[in-house]
Amino acid sequence: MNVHVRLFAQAREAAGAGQIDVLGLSPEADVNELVDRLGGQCGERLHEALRAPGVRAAVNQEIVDCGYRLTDGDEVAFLPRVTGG
Amino acid sequence: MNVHVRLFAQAREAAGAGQIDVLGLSPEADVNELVDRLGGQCGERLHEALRAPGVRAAVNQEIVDCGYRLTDGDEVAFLPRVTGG
Amino acid sequence: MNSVSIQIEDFDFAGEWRALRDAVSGEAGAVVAFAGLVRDRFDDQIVRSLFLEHYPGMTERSIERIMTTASTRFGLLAVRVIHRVGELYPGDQVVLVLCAASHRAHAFEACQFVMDYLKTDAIFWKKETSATDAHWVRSTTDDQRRVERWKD
Amino acid sequence: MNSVSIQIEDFDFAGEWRALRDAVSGEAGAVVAFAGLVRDRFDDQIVRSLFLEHYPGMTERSIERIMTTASTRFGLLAVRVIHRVGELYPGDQVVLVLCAASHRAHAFEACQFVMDYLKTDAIFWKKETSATDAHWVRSTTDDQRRVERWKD
Repeated sequence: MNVHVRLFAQAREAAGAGQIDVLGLSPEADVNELVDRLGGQCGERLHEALRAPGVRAAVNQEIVDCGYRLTDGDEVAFLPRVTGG
Repeated sequence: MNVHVRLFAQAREAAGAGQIDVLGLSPEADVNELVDRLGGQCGERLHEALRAPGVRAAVNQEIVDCGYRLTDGDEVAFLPRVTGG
Repeated sequence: MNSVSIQIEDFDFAGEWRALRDAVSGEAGAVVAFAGLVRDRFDDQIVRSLFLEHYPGMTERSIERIMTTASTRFGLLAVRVIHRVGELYPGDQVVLVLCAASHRAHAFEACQFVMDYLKTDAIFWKKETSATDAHWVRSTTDDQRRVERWKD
Repeated sequence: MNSVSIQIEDFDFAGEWRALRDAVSGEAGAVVAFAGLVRDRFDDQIVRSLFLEHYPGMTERSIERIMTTASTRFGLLAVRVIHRVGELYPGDQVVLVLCAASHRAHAFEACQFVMDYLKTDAIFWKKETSATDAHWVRSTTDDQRRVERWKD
Protein backbone atom coordinates (compact mmCIF):
# COMPACT_ATOMS: atom_id res chain seq x y z
CA MET A 1 0.00 0.00 0.00
CA ASN A 2 1.25 3.44 -0.95
CA VAL A 3 0.33 6.81 0.57
CA HIS A 4 1.24 10.38 -0.16
CA VAL A 5 2.53 12.33 2.85
CA ARG A 6 2.41 16.10 3.30
CA LEU A 7 4.52 17.82 5.91
CA PHE A 8 4.33 21.36 7.23
CA ALA A 9 6.37 23.79 9.31
CA GLN A 10 8.74 22.06 11.78
CA ALA A 11 7.92 18.62 10.32
CA ARG A 12 8.64 19.78 6.79
CA GLU A 13 11.95 21.25 7.90
CA ALA A 14 12.87 18.08 9.79
CA ALA A 15 12.24 16.00 6.67
CA GLY A 16 13.79 18.48 4.29
CA ALA A 17 10.73 18.01 2.06
CA GLY A 18 7.08 18.98 2.06
CA GLN A 19 5.81 15.92 0.21
CA ILE A 20 6.98 12.33 0.44
CA ASP A 21 5.61 9.19 -1.18
CA VAL A 22 5.67 6.22 1.17
CA LEU A 23 5.54 2.94 -0.70
CA GLY A 24 4.93 -0.62 0.36
CA LEU A 25 3.19 -0.12 3.68
CA SER A 26 1.50 -3.21 5.11
CA PRO A 27 -2.19 -3.45 4.06
CA GLU A 28 -3.37 -2.85 7.66
CA ALA A 29 -1.06 0.08 8.33
CA ASP A 30 -2.43 2.84 10.56
CA VAL A 31 -1.14 6.39 11.16
CA ASN A 32 1.15 5.19 13.97
CA GLU A 33 2.85 2.71 11.67
CA LEU A 34 3.29 5.41 9.02
CA VAL A 35 4.96 7.69 11.58
CA ASP A 36 7.44 4.95 12.49
CA ARG A 37 8.08 4.19 8.84
CA LEU A 38 8.73 7.89 8.11
CA GLY A 39 11.19 7.95 11.02
CA GLY A 40 13.02 5.00 9.53
CA GLN A 41 12.94 6.47 6.03
CA CYS A 42 13.81 10.11 6.85
CA GLY A 43 15.57 9.99 10.21
CA GLU A 44 15.07 10.53 13.94
CA ARG A 45 14.59 14.28 13.60
CA LEU A 46 11.39 13.80 11.58
CA HIS A 47 10.22 11.04 13.92
CA GLU A 48 10.54 13.44 16.87
CA ALA A 49 8.80 16.24 14.97
CA LEU A 50 5.85 13.95 14.20
CA ARG A 51 5.64 12.76 17.83
CA ALA A 52 5.82 16.31 19.22
CA PRO A 53 2.88 17.40 21.40
CA GLY A 54 -0.02 18.87 19.50
CA VAL A 55 0.79 17.33 16.10
CA ARG A 56 -2.41 16.14 14.40
CA ALA A 57 -2.77 13.83 11.44
CA ALA A 58 -5.27 14.43 8.62
CA VAL A 59 -6.22 11.85 6.04
CA ASN A 60 -7.60 13.28 2.82
CA GLN A 61 -7.92 16.59 4.68
CA GLU A 62 -9.96 15.24 7.60
CA ILE A 63 -8.44 15.09 11.09
CA VAL A 64 -8.01 11.49 12.30
CA ASP A 65 -6.50 9.87 15.39
CA CYS A 66 -3.26 7.93 15.36
CA GLY A 67 -4.97 4.53 15.19
CA TYR A 68 -6.75 5.42 11.93
CA ARG A 69 -6.34 2.66 9.30
CA LEU A 70 -4.97 3.93 6.01
CA THR A 71 -6.12 3.08 2.50
CA ASP A 72 -4.00 2.86 -0.62
CA GLY A 73 -3.67 6.28 -2.25
CA ASP A 74 -4.51 8.30 0.88
CA GLU A 75 -3.07 11.76 1.34
CA VAL A 76 -1.78 11.88 4.91
CA ALA A 77 -0.84 15.26 6.34
CA PHE A 78 0.93 15.95 9.61
CA LEU A 79 -0.09 19.27 11.12
CA PRO A 80 2.13 20.69 13.85
CA ARG A 81 0.31 22.97 16.29
CA VAL A 82 -0.96 25.90 14.21
CA THR A 83 -0.08 29.53 14.81
CA GLY A 84 -3.37 30.75 13.41
CA GLY A 85 -3.93 33.56 10.92
CA MET B 1 -25.34 95.99 19.07
CA ASN B 2 -25.34 93.68 16.07
CA VAL B 3 -24.91 89.91 16.01
CA HIS B 4 -24.74 87.29 13.31
CA VAL B 5 -27.14 84.39 13.76
CA ARG B 6 -26.73 80.89 12.32
CA LEU B 7 -29.63 78.47 12.17
CA PHE B 8 -29.67 74.75 11.47
CA ALA B 9 -32.10 71.96 10.64
CA GLN B 10 -35.67 72.65 11.91
CA ALA B 11 -34.72 76.18 12.99
CA ARG B 12 -33.22 77.00 9.61
CA GLU B 13 -36.34 75.71 7.88
CA ALA B 14 -38.60 77.69 10.21
CA ALA B 15 -36.72 80.88 9.39
CA GLY B 16 -36.30 80.11 5.72
CA ALA B 17 -32.64 81.12 6.05
CA GLY B 18 -29.46 79.71 7.56
CA GLN B 19 -27.89 83.05 8.43
CA ILE B 20 -29.52 86.23 9.68
CA ASP B 21 -27.98 89.51 10.81
CA VAL B 22 -29.74 90.97 13.82
CA LEU B 23 -29.09 94.67 14.16
CA GLY B 24 -29.69 97.16 16.96
CA LEU B 25 -29.99 94.84 19.96
CA SER B 26 -29.81 96.57 23.34
CA PRO B 27 -26.23 96.72 24.71
CA GLU B 28 -27.11 94.29 27.55
CA ALA B 29 -28.96 91.78 25.37
CA ASP B 30 -28.64 88.12 26.31
CA VAL B 31 -29.50 84.99 24.33
CA ASN B 32 -33.09 85.04 25.60
CA GLU B 33 -33.61 88.52 24.28
CA LEU B 34 -32.14 87.54 20.94
CA VAL B 35 -34.58 84.60 20.70
CA ASP B 36 -37.54 86.93 21.28
CA ARG B 37 -36.20 89.41 18.80
CA LEU B 38 -35.78 86.66 16.17
CA GLY B 39 -39.38 85.60 16.81
CA GLY B 40 -40.54 89.15 16.20
CA GLN B 41 -38.37 89.54 13.14
CA CYS B 42 -38.98 86.13 11.49
CA GLY B 43 -42.28 84.90 12.91
CA GLU B 44 -43.79 82.59 15.51
CA ARG B 45 -42.65 79.42 13.75
CA LEU B 46 -38.98 80.29 14.31
CA HIS B 47 -39.70 81.38 17.88
CA GLU B 48 -41.20 77.97 18.59
CA ALA B 49 -38.31 76.17 16.88
CA LEU B 50 -35.79 78.06 19.03
CA ARG B 51 -37.75 77.32 22.23
CA ALA B 52 -38.12 73.62 21.40
CA PRO B 53 -36.72 71.17 23.96
CA GLY B 54 -33.03 70.36 23.51
CA VAL B 55 -32.12 73.44 21.46
CA ARG B 56 -28.76 74.80 22.58
CA ALA B 57 -27.18 78.15 21.83
CA ALA B 58 -23.52 78.60 20.94
CA VAL B 59 -21.73 81.93 20.91
CA ASN B 60 -18.63 81.99 18.74
CA GLN B 61 -18.90 78.19 18.61
CA GLU B 62 -18.96 77.65 22.37
CA ILE B 63 -22.13 76.37 24.03
CA VAL B 64 -23.68 78.95 26.38
CA ASP B 65 -26.84 79.12 28.47
CA CYS B 66 -29.80 81.30 27.62
CA GLY B 67 -28.78 84.06 30.07
CA TYR B 68 -25.41 84.57 28.36
CA ARG B 69 -24.75 88.26 27.61
CA LEU B 70 -23.91 88.96 24.00
CA THR B 71 -21.18 91.21 22.61
CA ASP B 72 -21.27 93.22 19.42
CA GLY B 73 -20.14 91.09 16.47
CA ASP B 74 -20.84 87.72 18.13
CA GLU B 75 -21.78 84.73 15.99
CA VAL B 76 -24.77 83.14 17.71
CA ALA B 77 -25.82 79.67 16.57
CA PHE B 78 -28.95 77.77 17.57
CA LEU B 79 -28.43 74.02 17.57
CA PRO B 80 -31.52 71.81 17.56
CA ARG B 81 -31.00 68.39 19.14
CA VAL B 82 -28.38 66.66 16.98
CA THR B 83 -28.90 63.37 15.19
CA GLY B 84 -25.23 62.47 15.41
CA GLY B 85 -22.97 61.20 12.66
CA MET C 1 -1.75 61.31 12.25
CA ASN C 2 -5.16 62.37 13.57
CA SER C 3 -7.41 64.21 11.18
CA VAL C 4 -11.03 64.85 10.40
CA SER C 5 -12.68 66.02 7.18
CA ILE C 6 -16.27 67.04 6.58
CA GLN C 7 -17.06 67.06 2.90
CA ILE C 8 -19.84 66.90 0.34
CA GLU C 9 -17.95 64.73 -2.15
CA ASP C 10 -17.48 60.98 -1.75
CA PHE C 11 -14.24 59.82 -0.17
CA ASP C 12 -11.47 57.81 -1.74
CA PHE C 13 -11.37 54.83 0.57
CA ALA C 14 -8.28 53.33 -1.05
CA GLY C 15 -6.29 56.55 -0.86
CA GLU C 16 -7.21 57.09 2.78
CA TRP C 17 -6.30 53.52 3.61
CA ARG C 18 -2.91 53.80 1.93
CA ALA C 19 -2.10 57.12 3.60
CA LEU C 20 -2.92 55.74 7.03
CA ARG C 21 -0.99 52.53 6.45
CA ASP C 22 2.07 54.43 5.26
CA ALA C 23 1.92 56.65 8.33
CA VAL C 24 2.00 53.73 10.76
CA SER C 25 3.94 51.14 8.75
CA GLY C 26 5.99 48.75 10.86
CA GLU C 27 4.58 49.94 14.17
CA ALA C 28 0.94 49.07 13.60
CA GLY C 29 -0.28 45.49 13.69
CA ALA C 30 -3.93 46.31 13.11
CA VAL C 31 -6.06 48.73 11.16
CA VAL C 32 -9.82 48.72 11.62
CA ALA C 33 -12.04 50.61 9.21
CA PHE C 34 -15.70 51.35 9.62
CA ALA C 35 -17.86 52.69 6.84
CA GLY C 36 -21.44 53.72 7.33
CA LEU C 37 -23.68 53.42 4.29
CA VAL C 38 -27.13 54.82 3.58
CA ARG C 39 -29.70 52.04 3.87
CA ASP C 40 -32.75 51.85 1.64
CA ARG C 41 -35.06 51.18 4.57
CA PHE C 42 -35.54 52.65 8.00
CA ASP C 43 -38.25 51.34 10.35
CA ASP C 44 -39.97 49.66 7.38
CA GLN C 45 -40.09 52.91 5.43
CA ILE C 46 -38.41 53.09 2.05
CA VAL C 47 -35.69 55.73 2.23
CA ARG C 48 -35.33 57.94 -0.82
CA SER C 49 -32.57 60.20 0.43
CA LEU C 50 -30.81 61.53 3.48
CA PHE C 51 -29.78 65.16 3.91
CA LEU C 52 -26.96 65.91 6.34
CA GLU C 53 -26.24 69.33 7.74
CA HIS C 54 -23.38 70.47 10.00
CA TYR C 55 -21.96 73.57 11.64
CA PRO C 56 -18.56 74.12 10.01
CA GLY C 57 -15.87 74.50 12.64
CA MET C 58 -17.90 73.39 15.61
CA THR C 59 -18.71 70.00 14.07
CA GLU C 60 -15.04 69.33 13.31
CA ARG C 61 -14.12 70.22 16.88
CA SER C 62 -16.85 67.95 18.28
CA ILE C 63 -15.27 65.09 16.31
CA GLU C 64 -11.68 66.02 17.19
CA ARG C 65 -12.59 65.76 20.86
CA ILE C 66 -13.87 62.21 20.31
CA MET C 67 -10.75 61.29 18.33
CA THR C 68 -8.39 62.68 20.97
CA THR C 69 -10.18 60.82 23.74
CA ALA C 70 -10.05 57.57 21.74
CA SER C 71 -6.38 58.10 20.88
CA THR C 72 -5.37 58.44 24.51
CA ARG C 73 -7.66 55.78 25.87
CA PHE C 74 -6.71 53.07 23.35
CA GLY C 75 -3.15 54.15 22.51
CA LEU C 76 -3.91 54.67 18.83
CA LEU C 77 -1.11 55.24 16.35
CA ALA C 78 -3.49 57.05 14.00
CA VAL C 79 -7.15 57.86 13.65
CA ARG C 80 -8.92 59.37 10.66
CA VAL C 81 -12.55 60.40 10.29
CA ILE C 82 -14.32 61.52 7.14
CA HIS C 83 -17.96 62.51 7.28
CA ARG C 84 -20.06 63.53 4.34
CA VAL C 85 -22.80 66.14 4.35
CA GLY C 86 -25.41 67.22 1.83
CA GLU C 87 -27.82 65.00 -0.07
CA LEU C 88 -27.06 61.27 0.04
CA TYR C 89 -28.82 58.25 -1.44
CA PRO C 90 -29.14 54.55 -0.52
CA GLY C 91 -25.80 52.80 -1.02
CA ASP C 92 -23.80 56.01 -0.56
CA GLN C 93 -20.95 56.09 1.94
CA VAL C 94 -21.69 58.51 4.79
CA VAL C 95 -18.85 58.11 7.24
CA LEU C 96 -15.43 56.50 7.38
CA VAL C 97 -13.48 55.84 10.57
CA LEU C 98 -9.98 54.38 10.41
CA CYS C 99 -8.06 53.39 13.55
CA ALA C 100 -4.53 51.98 13.65
CA ALA C 101 -3.01 50.39 16.74
CA SER C 102 -0.27 47.95 17.66
CA HIS C 103 -2.80 45.27 18.54
CA ARG C 104 -6.19 44.42 17.14
CA ALA C 105 -8.21 44.58 20.37
CA HIS C 106 -7.40 48.27 20.77
CA ALA C 107 -8.05 49.09 17.12
CA PHE C 108 -11.47 47.41 17.27
CA GLU C 109 -12.46 49.03 20.55
CA ALA C 110 -11.31 52.48 19.46
CA CYS C 111 -13.21 52.31 16.18
CA GLN C 112 -16.41 51.36 18.02
CA PHE C 113 -15.82 54.06 20.63
CA VAL C 114 -15.43 56.72 17.92
CA MET C 115 -18.55 55.53 16.08
CA ASP C 116 -20.65 55.36 19.26
CA TYR C 117 -19.73 58.92 20.23
CA LEU C 118 -20.12 60.17 16.65
CA LYS C 119 -23.71 58.93 16.84
CA THR C 120 -24.52 60.87 19.99
CA ASP C 121 -22.10 63.81 20.29
CA ALA C 122 -21.08 64.87 16.79
CA ILE C 123 -22.91 67.94 15.57
CA PHE C 124 -24.91 66.71 12.60
CA TRP C 125 -28.55 66.93 11.71
CA LYS C 126 -30.09 64.37 9.39
CA LYS C 127 -33.27 64.74 7.43
CA GLU C 128 -34.70 61.59 5.97
CA THR C 129 -36.94 61.63 2.92
CA SER C 130 -39.06 58.49 2.65
CA ALA C 131 -41.71 57.53 0.14
CA THR C 132 -44.33 59.30 2.26
CA ASP C 133 -42.68 62.10 4.20
CA ALA C 134 -39.54 63.99 5.19
CA HIS C 135 -38.47 64.42 8.80
CA TRP C 136 -35.48 65.30 10.94
CA VAL C 137 -34.08 62.18 12.56
CA ARG C 138 -33.44 61.97 16.30
CA SER C 139 -30.56 60.16 17.95
CA THR C 140 -31.90 56.78 19.09
CA THR C 141 -32.07 55.52 22.65
CA ASP C 142 -30.08 52.54 21.38
CA ASP C 143 -27.26 54.90 20.46
CA GLN C 144 -27.49 56.53 23.90
CA ARG C 145 -27.30 53.13 25.52
CA ARG C 146 -24.28 52.13 23.48
CA VAL C 147 -22.33 55.18 24.55
CA GLU C 148 -23.06 54.47 28.21
CA ARG C 149 -20.87 51.38 28.18
CA TRP C 150 -17.76 53.52 27.68
CA LYS C 151 -18.41 55.47 30.86
CA ASP C 152 -16.76 54.16 34.01
CA MET D 1 -21.29 36.82 -0.91
CA ASN D 2 -19.01 34.77 1.34
CA SER D 3 -15.57 33.99 0.01
CA VAL D 4 -12.05 33.27 1.13
CA SER D 5 -8.77 33.55 -0.76
CA ILE D 6 -5.33 32.40 0.27
CA GLN D 7 -2.68 34.02 -1.86
CA ILE D 8 0.98 34.99 -2.05
CA GLU D 9 0.43 38.33 -3.75
CA ASP D 10 -0.74 41.45 -1.94
CA PHE D 11 -4.45 42.21 -2.04
CA ASP D 12 -6.20 45.13 -3.62
CA PHE D 13 -7.99 46.59 -0.65
CA ALA D 14 -9.90 49.15 -2.70
CA GLY D 15 -11.15 46.60 -5.21
CA GLU D 16 -12.28 44.23 -2.48
CA TRP D 17 -14.02 47.05 -0.68
CA ARG D 18 -15.87 48.15 -3.80
CA ALA D 19 -16.94 44.61 -4.69
CA LEU D 20 -18.34 44.01 -1.22
CA ARG D 21 -20.12 47.36 -1.12
CA ASP D 22 -21.69 46.77 -4.52
CA ALA D 23 -22.90 43.35 -3.39
CA VAL D 24 -24.72 44.72 -0.35
CA SER D 25 -25.65 48.21 -1.55
CA GLY D 26 -28.85 49.57 -0.05
CA GLU D 27 -29.30 46.75 2.43
CA ALA D 28 -26.10 47.21 4.43
CA GLY D 29 -25.69 50.07 6.87
CA ALA D 30 -22.24 49.08 8.04
CA VAL D 31 -19.05 47.60 6.69
CA VAL D 32 -16.20 46.81 9.05
CA ALA D 33 -12.78 45.98 7.68
CA PHE D 34 -9.85 44.60 9.60
CA ALA D 35 -6.35 44.45 8.17
CA GLY D 36 -3.49 42.77 9.98
CA LEU D 37 -0.04 44.15 9.21
CA VAL D 38 3.41 42.74 9.91
CA ARG D 39 4.93 44.60 12.85
CA ASP D 40 8.63 45.39 13.05
CA ARG D 41 8.85 44.21 16.65
CA PHE D 42 7.64 41.22 18.57
CA ASP D 43 8.40 40.81 22.29
CA ASP D 44 11.17 43.44 22.00
CA GLN D 45 12.83 41.54 19.15
CA ILE D 46 13.29 43.26 15.81
CA VAL D 47 11.37 41.31 13.19
CA ARG D 48 13.07 40.94 9.82
CA SER D 49 10.46 38.79 8.11
CA LEU D 50 7.56 36.44 8.62
CA PHE D 51 7.02 33.26 6.64
CA LEU D 52 3.50 31.86 6.42
CA GLU D 53 2.66 28.34 5.37
CA HIS D 54 -0.74 26.73 4.84
CA TYR D 55 -2.33 23.46 3.72
CA PRO D 56 -4.19 24.27 0.50
CA GLY D 57 -7.78 23.09 0.67
CA MET D 58 -7.85 22.32 4.36
CA THR D 59 -6.90 25.87 5.34
CA GLU D 60 -9.62 27.37 3.16
CA ARG D 61 -12.18 25.03 4.72
CA SER D 62 -11.02 25.91 8.24
CA ILE D 63 -11.71 29.57 7.39
CA GLU D 64 -15.00 28.88 5.61
CA ARG D 65 -16.27 27.21 8.78
CA ILE D 66 -15.46 30.35 10.77
CA MET D 67 -17.12 32.58 8.16
CA THR D 68 -20.29 30.46 8.04
CA THR D 69 -20.59 30.47 11.82
CA ALA D 70 -20.11 34.25 11.92
CA SER D 71 -22.60 34.78 9.09
CA THR D 72 -25.35 32.91 10.88
CA ARG D 73 -24.59 34.20 14.35
CA PHE D 74 -24.44 37.88 13.38
CA GLY D 75 -26.77 37.90 10.36
CA LEU D 76 -24.07 39.11 7.98
CA LEU D 77 -24.97 40.23 4.47
CA ALA D 78 -21.43 39.43 3.27
CA VAL D 79 -18.10 38.34 4.63
CA ARG D 80 -14.79 38.20 2.78
CA VAL D 81 -11.43 36.93 4.01
CA ILE D 82 -8.09 37.20 2.25
CA HIS D 83 -4.99 35.73 3.84
CA ARG D 84 -1.51 35.95 2.46
CA VAL D 85 1.14 33.26 2.69
CA GLY D 86 4.84 33.14 1.85
CA GLU D 87 7.53 35.59 2.91
CA LEU D 88 6.25 38.88 4.34
CA TYR D 89 8.04 41.93 5.72
CA PRO D 90 7.24 44.63 8.29
CA GLY D 91 4.49 46.91 7.00
CA ASP D 92 3.07 44.21 4.68
CA GLN D 93 -0.62 43.39 4.83
CA VAL D 94 -1.17 39.80 6.05
CA VAL D 95 -4.90 39.42 6.40
CA LEU D 96 -8.07 41.26 5.43
CA VAL D 97 -11.50 40.59 6.89
CA LEU D 98 -14.54 42.47 5.58
CA CYS D 99 -17.98 42.11 7.18
CA ALA D 100 -21.17 43.83 6.03
CA ALA D 101 -24.34 43.95 8.10
CA SER D 102 -27.48 46.03 8.43
CA HIS D 103 -26.27 47.55 11.69
CA ARG D 104 -22.86 48.42 12.96
CA ALA D 105 -22.89 46.43 16.21
CA HIS D 106 -23.21 43.17 14.27
CA ALA D 107 -20.58 44.11 11.70
CA PHE D 108 -18.08 44.98 14.46
CA GLU D 109 -18.77 41.86 16.48
CA ALA D 110 -18.62 39.56 13.46
CA CYS D 111 -15.30 41.00 12.31
CA GLN D 112 -13.80 40.43 15.76
CA PHE D 113 -15.28 36.95 15.94
CA VAL D 114 -13.73 36.01 12.60
CA MET D 115 -10.34 37.45 13.58
CA ASP D 116 -10.36 35.74 16.99
CA TYR D 117 -11.08 32.35 15.47
CA LEU D 118 -8.63 32.91 12.61
CA LYS D 119 -5.95 33.36 15.27
CA THR D 120 -6.70 30.05 16.95
CA ASP D 121 -8.39 27.72 14.46
CA ALA D 122 -7.19 28.65 10.98
CA ILE D 123 -4.53 26.30 9.65
CA PHE D 124 -1.46 28.49 9.26
CA TRP D 125 2.07 28.17 10.51
CA LYS D 126 4.20 31.26 10.97
CA LYS D 127 7.96 31.41 11.16
CA GLU D 128 9.44 34.61 12.42
CA THR D 129 12.95 35.68 11.52
CA SER D 130 14.36 38.20 13.98
CA ALA D 131 17.76 39.84 14.14
CA THR D 132 19.06 36.91 16.19
CA ASP D 133 17.07 33.80 15.28
CA ALA D 134 14.23 32.18 13.37
CA HIS D 135 11.46 30.23 15.07
CA TRP D 136 7.97 28.90 14.51
CA VAL D 137 5.45 31.05 16.37
CA ARG D 138 2.87 29.54 18.72
CA SER D 139 -0.67 30.74 19.17
CA THR D 140 -0.70 32.90 22.31
CA THR D 141 -2.68 32.26 25.47
CA ASP D 142 -4.11 35.74 24.94
CA ASP D 143 -5.58 34.57 21.62
CA GLN D 144 -6.99 31.48 23.35
CA ARG D 145 -8.53 33.67 26.01
CA ARG D 146 -10.10 35.99 23.43
CA VAL D 147 -11.82 33.13 21.66
CA GLU D 148 -13.31 31.87 24.93
CA ARG D 149 -15.57 34.89 25.19
CA TRP D 150 -17.56 33.76 22.13
CA LYS D 151 -18.45 30.45 23.76
CA ASP D 152 -21.69 30.34 25.67
